[in-house]
Amino acid sequence: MHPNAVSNFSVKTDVFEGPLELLLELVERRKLLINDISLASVTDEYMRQVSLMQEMSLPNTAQFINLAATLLLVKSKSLLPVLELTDEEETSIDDLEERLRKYQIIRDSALILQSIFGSKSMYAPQFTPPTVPVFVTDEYCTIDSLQSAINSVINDLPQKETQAKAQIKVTISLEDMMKKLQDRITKSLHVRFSQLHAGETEKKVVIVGFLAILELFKQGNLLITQVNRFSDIEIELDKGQTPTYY
Amino acid sequence: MPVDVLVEGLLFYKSAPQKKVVVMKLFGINEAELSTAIAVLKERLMIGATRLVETTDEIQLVTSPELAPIIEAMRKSELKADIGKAGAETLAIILYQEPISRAEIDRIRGVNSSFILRNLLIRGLIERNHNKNRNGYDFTISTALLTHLGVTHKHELPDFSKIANALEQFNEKAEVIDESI
Amino acid sequence: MPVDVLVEGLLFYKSAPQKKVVVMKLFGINEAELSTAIAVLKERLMIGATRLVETTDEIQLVTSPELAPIIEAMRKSELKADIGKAGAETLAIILYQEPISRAEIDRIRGVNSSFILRNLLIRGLIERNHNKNRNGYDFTISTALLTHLGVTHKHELPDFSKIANALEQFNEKAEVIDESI
Repeated sequence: MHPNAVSNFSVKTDVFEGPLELLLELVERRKLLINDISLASVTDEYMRQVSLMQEMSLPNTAQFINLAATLLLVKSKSLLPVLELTDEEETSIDDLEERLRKYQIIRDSALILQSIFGSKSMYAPQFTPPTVPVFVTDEYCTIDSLQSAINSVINDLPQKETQAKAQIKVTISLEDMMKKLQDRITKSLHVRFSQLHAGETEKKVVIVGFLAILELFKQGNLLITQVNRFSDIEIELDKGQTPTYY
Repeated sequence: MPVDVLVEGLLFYKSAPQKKVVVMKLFGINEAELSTAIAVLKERLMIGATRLVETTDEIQLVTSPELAPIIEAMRKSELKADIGKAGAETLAIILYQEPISRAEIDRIRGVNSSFILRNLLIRGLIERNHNKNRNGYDFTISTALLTHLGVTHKHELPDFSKIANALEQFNEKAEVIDESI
Repeated sequence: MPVDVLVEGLLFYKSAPQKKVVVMKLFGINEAELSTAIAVLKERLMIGATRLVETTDEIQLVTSPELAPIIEAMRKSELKADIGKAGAETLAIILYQEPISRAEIDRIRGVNSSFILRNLLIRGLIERNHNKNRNGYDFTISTALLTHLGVTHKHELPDFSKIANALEQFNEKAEVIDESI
């Protein structure tokens, strides 16, 4: 349905007005139900879209990034079950699933509304101004009252600038968010990822790389000796803390 | 659909007298068919609040005579009530920006103004004129209200240029906003 | 005179949405009496050209959906603007969750809805009312929205109760969460 049904880096990201819309599209494209497993499996793709949006400085990116934080938690938890989440984080994950299900219902019912809107309208009678001349003034019909009325109109005009500023304030960059999460995981696992943010590394690469490490970890391939061969990523693992159930 | 329903719908929607010949042409019916429809409609309406009045050439839907006292009372109380804050704001926008379309007023106020404009029209505070250039209506302050306010030149209004500028700037911006929706 | 006839007369004369509270006060009737009158009137109008449209707060008399093609032919090729995806989503949220605040709408859609709400207000499809309890605004649907959807009450929309029930489950859960905070 969307022109960007085929996922690649040249997709038009502005098709998605909101993060829930994007996320739902990704889940449904894979014909998945909404749960932690499906959310984890579309995280990479979601992150790719958002990093593209950030590069293009598209509006609403802040909201997409906020949701990305939760999504990464879902993903991290699915890859690293030892990762302990705070109650707040658990709630935000449950919340995300629920919001997505709710949004799905709304989006589907919106399609119904859109299809019937205006198709068989009912009409109020046309207005015919009275023919008998009437002139009724009241307390508002003075220059003073009308002046204060127009001033209140002007005060109430929407201010585009202030809104834009407010949005910038809540914006955190993907990098900041990733960094925070990385610290969390490092602490939780007694694992240290270093040099992940090599100066020349592109954002996309960092994110993808980070998630790739998690994938490796999940698959049980993450051994120090192997990892050390990658010169740009150095990982130290406290052997005593290595999860044994992989 | 039965012709009497078609005729009722037309009269209700137009809320003004309609020429019988026009009605016949519109629905592709002859005089006899219209007469039958009118008779059926008159009969059907009897239990309700509206009546079909008929002259030689025209038909119209009106409220039943029994309702006349109530309607008259409503009309009076309607005029007794003040125009309210929303009415005053709409009136002020017209005063400073006339001639102005409903769409422009709506955009400035951020809400639909059609019922407020009707009320102002009914009270004779504003006038509505057809604008041929864009096939819509323009609203202006009525001569009576201008006289009442003692305004001879717009530029004499308090803060006229300041307010005109603020509204014009908003209009330019609004066009950008509208496109983004 | 039966209350349903009085109500019909008022709505016909006003030819605009009327607040239920105003109607009750005008005719000195209570909510139950008005509900009965509305039900009687709705039923009686079915064989004719008009319909009674009803929201939580307002009622209005309009033409039946079956007459749409005829009336649209009379309205000179008026542009029928689509509501768009964002507009439809916002309308759906308000329709199923009214009265609802902007913050709640934003949360469900995951984006800032202020521009789209303004647009819907300007088009008269929704209404904004001050909520004294939390000193903010609540959004509700207008009779105009129902007329565009061709239904006299939102319950007549396809799958209304199915959708409303599905959403209700989330709301119940949300309330439990709210209490725990």
